[in-house]
Amino acid sequence: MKKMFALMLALAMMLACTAAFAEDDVITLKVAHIGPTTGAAALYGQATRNGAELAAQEINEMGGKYRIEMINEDDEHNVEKAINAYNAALDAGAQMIVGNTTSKPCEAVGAQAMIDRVFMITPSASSEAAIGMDGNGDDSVDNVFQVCFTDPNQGAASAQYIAGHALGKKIAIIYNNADVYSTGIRDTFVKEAAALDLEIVSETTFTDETTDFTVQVADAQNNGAEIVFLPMYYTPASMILQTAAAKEYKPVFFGVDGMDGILDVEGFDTSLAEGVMLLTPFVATGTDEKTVNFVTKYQAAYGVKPIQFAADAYDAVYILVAAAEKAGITAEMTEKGDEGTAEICEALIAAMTEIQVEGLTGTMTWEASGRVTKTPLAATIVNGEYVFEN
Amino acid sequence: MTEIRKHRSDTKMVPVPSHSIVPERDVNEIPVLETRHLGIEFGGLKAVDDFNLTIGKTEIAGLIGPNGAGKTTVFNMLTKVYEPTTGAVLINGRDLHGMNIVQASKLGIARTFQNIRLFDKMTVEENVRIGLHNRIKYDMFSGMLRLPRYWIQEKRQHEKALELLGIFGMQDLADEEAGSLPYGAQRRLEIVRALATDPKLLLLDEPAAGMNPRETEELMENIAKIRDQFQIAILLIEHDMSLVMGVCEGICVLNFGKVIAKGTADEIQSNPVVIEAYLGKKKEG
Amino acid sequence: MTKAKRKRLILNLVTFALVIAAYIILQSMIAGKSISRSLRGQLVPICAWIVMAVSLNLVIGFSGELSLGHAGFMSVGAYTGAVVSGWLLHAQNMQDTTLRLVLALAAGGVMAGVAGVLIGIPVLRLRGDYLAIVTLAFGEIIRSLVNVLYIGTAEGRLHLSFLNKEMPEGVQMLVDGAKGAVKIKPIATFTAGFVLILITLVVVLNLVNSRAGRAIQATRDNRIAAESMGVPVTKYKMMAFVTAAVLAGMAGALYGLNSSTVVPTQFTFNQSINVLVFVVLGGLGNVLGSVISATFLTVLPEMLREFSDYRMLVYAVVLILVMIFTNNPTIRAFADRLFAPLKQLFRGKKQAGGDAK
Amino acid sequence: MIFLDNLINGISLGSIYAIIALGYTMVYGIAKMLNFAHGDVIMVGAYVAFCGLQYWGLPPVAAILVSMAVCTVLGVTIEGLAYRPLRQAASLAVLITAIGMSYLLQNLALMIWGANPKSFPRTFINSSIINIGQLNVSSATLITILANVVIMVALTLFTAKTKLGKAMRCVSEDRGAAELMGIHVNRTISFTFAIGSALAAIAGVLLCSSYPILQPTTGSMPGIKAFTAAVFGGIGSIPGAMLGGILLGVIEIFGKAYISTELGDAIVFAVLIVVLLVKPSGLLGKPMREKV
Repeated sequence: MKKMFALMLALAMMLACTAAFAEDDVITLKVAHIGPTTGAAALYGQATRNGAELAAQEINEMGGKYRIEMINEDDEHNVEKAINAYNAALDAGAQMIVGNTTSKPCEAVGAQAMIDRVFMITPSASSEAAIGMDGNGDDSVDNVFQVCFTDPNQGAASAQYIAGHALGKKIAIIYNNADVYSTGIRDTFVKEAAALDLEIVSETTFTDETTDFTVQVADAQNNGAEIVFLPMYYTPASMILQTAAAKEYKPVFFGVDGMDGILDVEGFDTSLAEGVMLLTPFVATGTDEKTVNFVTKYQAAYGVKPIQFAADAYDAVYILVAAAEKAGITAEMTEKGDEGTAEICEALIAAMTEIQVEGLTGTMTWEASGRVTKTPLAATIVNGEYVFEN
Repeated sequence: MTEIRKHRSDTKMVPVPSHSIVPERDVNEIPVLETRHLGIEFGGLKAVDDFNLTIGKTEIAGLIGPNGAGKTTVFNMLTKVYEPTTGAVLINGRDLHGMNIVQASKLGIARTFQNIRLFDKMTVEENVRIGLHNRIKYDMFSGMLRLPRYWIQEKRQHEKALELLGIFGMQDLADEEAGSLPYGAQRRLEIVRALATDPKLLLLDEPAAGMNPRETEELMENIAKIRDQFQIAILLIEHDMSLVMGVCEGICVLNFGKVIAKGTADEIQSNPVVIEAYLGKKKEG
Repeated sequence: MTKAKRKRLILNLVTFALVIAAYIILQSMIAGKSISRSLRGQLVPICAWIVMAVSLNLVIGFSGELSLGHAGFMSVGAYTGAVVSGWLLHAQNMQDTTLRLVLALAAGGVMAGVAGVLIGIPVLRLRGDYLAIVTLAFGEIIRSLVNVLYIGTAEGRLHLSFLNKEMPEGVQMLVDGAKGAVKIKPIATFTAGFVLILITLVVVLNLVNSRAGRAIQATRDNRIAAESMGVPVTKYKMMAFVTAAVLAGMAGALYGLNSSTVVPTQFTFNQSINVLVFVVLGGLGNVLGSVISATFLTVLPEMLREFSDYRMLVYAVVLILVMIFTNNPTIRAFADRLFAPLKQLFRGKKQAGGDAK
Repeated sequence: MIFLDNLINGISLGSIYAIIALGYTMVYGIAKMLNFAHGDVIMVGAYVAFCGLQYWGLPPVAAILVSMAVCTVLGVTIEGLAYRPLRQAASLAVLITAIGMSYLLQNLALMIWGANPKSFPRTFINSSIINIGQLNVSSATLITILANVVIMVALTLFTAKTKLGKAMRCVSEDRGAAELMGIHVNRTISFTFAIGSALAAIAGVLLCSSYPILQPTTGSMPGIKAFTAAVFGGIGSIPGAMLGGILLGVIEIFGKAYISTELGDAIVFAVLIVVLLVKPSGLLGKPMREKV
């Protein structure tokens, strides 16, 4: 373990010996970010793009052995377009991929990249299928790694937390049944909840097009749920909170990492989110140096506060560099076209299970399946701020 | 079979039990059309009421009346575009009750339209071929897979269509888009298309509308020719009295949805009720 | 042979020739490795979209009914194709990908055809915009239903459940609710797409130029007149609708088997609209136009990638401008004058053939 | 009690659909076109009101008025630039142009306001909760229903009594005849777009007051639902749009509450299909009798 690279250490070293690398020794990695930068999921794709860009910029400024050249491709959160974006990225010379931002496109691209031997690290595609797991323990893609938690992981963790801290027994779940992320977390939550003797009294769904949540909230309320579990992104969550407020319904709302960002929605009345709990590896209001640095730079560059997706993508680029260092990616590899890309892919796959990276979203190590291990933090929103318990 | 005459004044008309007259030559045949107390209401308003008419097997009959008298409505009931509120329509003795437009057509009734209804984007020949739809057939798969039957039947359709177009000397126009034809040609095409269905009764709704006197004259001859050649009955609505009086054997006058007179041209022309209701007021024709 | 027939024959031949030539060129490019990945990756989807556009043109252009739910049939085909292919592979251990693809496509077509009949019966009783909205409604219903559909295979048998995922242990999921059809082995090939296009062209062009096809067009031009000529309008509208559904189902199967996963959100109302745009831009009743516009509009957003986030904006502007320029009478008259000399050139040749007008 | 609660929620949701549907129905009645961009005008209206409240510090009423003004200008501009050149063209060409316009507005909104969702601020519309017995009713619900009734009555009076309103009815009955009677058809159509778009602004504010998340795609699904509602009630009919909208909202809420949230949308569309099969021209639509 001694030999493992702690990212910060590496960075510090790089900073110290910038001059040590002559121009000839610098190796440029062409990294493609693929995500939905337009369309209904543009929010997430733009966040990951910005996060990745910011990281690339920092790395290039620090002037280490590796420089990053970013290529951006839009997948519109659509499987067909994702494949197109992936191909366009490779045409543009991409050697590795940060992406895709969302699960289904990532799954499709991952399967193709598996055949083409292109290394992928997805910041935020959290489904099991994104890393090729099919639920029966079969791992069909070896080249895709995650920065974020796998959905089942979060579902189980949430149920354990609720049971462990005796937050309540009667639980309502509202989830997006047209969304892989949401259904993925819900499925394992339900399984785990049954094992932990938690009672699910209400379960209702919505889709991306839903505007009205009165039925879902009323169902939870009428069934006397003490806890409402919200495995979803913050956009629908904010609507649910508002609806509940209008019904004067005040249970404990328990969210997952997609909930982060809710406090920064422009115009959102943060008092509505008072008491909301969530498990998340990153919050933009964190006070540690890394987070503050990231948030400040991000805000300066893009005018908005980063959401967790941005942090994941930021980490993803640093992870790539760490893995590249570990794998010893050479300049020669980067100049051999497809063949080189495949070599890089194999080298990075081997390196991934050996590195440990300390990023914005925690200290991470990886399994060969592509799954990340890191610790989620439980936060409670108090007075419009996250309060962490340790 | 008696000799078919070219001019209506030669036809002897005889009364039949349903208070109508038919040409003497048809009196022993089943009438091609018989309506009994036919009527229709639109929103409580009786558009046509108690309409009784019998048309002989080879008769050329006229249905006249002032604008809004309900003539086209009668056509629409005869062809089942509208469902009559009361009464019955018999085509060759068969009651149209419960039938739809297509079934009525298959019984042998065909029509043209007051406001021309061609298949504008199709060619002249294709328009006629639609008329042949139920006469020269083959199934969809023969068509999709171009089986031998397709080629045989297509050839037959083509020949028949040209033959029919020949009635009006329109063979040369076969490839023109129907919608681009001049007005008079469109009216003639509608007649050819209707004839293609092999009707027993042909309904013509203002066939001479928009035609000049020379064209009307020609049309008159053609109407008689069609009757002679195909041995069918023709019922026409027309405002041009020269045409009606020149070609129709029996004439029925409609006013405010009611039959006010029936008879030969001479009888109608001298009928005071008709003159008051119709001819007296309307001069332009 | 008559002039109109000859003209049509030439147009049809051009359509086929163009498709075949494109196939040969692209195949040789693939063989010579001189094709970009981006274009290569789009080949199968382009084939699927061409089939979608041509089949929808049969409904809109030839039968004259505005259908806004064509993507629904595509999704039925895609799901069926994925399930059949997955079942054949996992349960029957059929390794022959070509056979699997053919069977999957056929099954996709059949299922979509069945859906077409079921939907067509009520839909075709309506007219105009009401028909359009009901096809839209059916498209959305299909999407809602596949969203809660679970199909898995275990021990050689298919297991199907609805709303709740109730599956035996060790099941291999084929369709997993919102996760869509999963773990698809992509077996669609460009050649298969090319063959499907040829089949589609043969079916549609032959149908259109036959007795049934003329009946379909007659019902479009004038419903009452067609009925008065003894053409059973509903039967022929149904024929067009179901044929289009079958073709869309096959296109869907091809499309679905081109990637490792298919989700219900790929077949939304917006996707139906996209196909509609192909058809209208290519020209109603113009099969060659549909082929070209489907290709062009599928490739266009990819060509606009350099505009990055602005590309959909550019796409929208292009769409509006094209519609205005091709449909505004003043602009068209202007364009006609502009191209008049060119036309004159053609006219001149024709004059000898006795073009008196 | 739960039933009443659902009913009120349904009517509230339906009222929003109804106001949007009015825009569709009026434009359809007069210009005989489906203005697919209508849903996106709503989105723009909501964004403008959001800016007014959040950035420019306007009082709510002023923000709504500004938003109405912007939408009116936008609607008339869209009509003049994109739809008017196609007045004589086939209806499908216009439909595709409208679809293009919808994409354009969504992507422009993405450029201008970014992808991050905004939460519509609290205003007098949605700031309080009114307790009636055991029922908690949000003020937004009541105001939405009230606004719907007021708009409905105003529009009915407008089309029945005023000269412009009568002109609108004339154009919708028979454009050619109206032109012969000396009615300025283009001006009347522009005017209709102006009213429809102003209503869209109101609908946008009400939509986002009840369901506060604002994104570039906010208008599309309510747009489609409202279009469905307009057809449901009989497209072209003003009371039909109102009835169709409210029924659709109630059915949607009841379907979700009593049958299944998964199939809520499917139920809405299934009911629509059944209604159209029984009454092919919508609930209050005039039956079409083709003149032969």
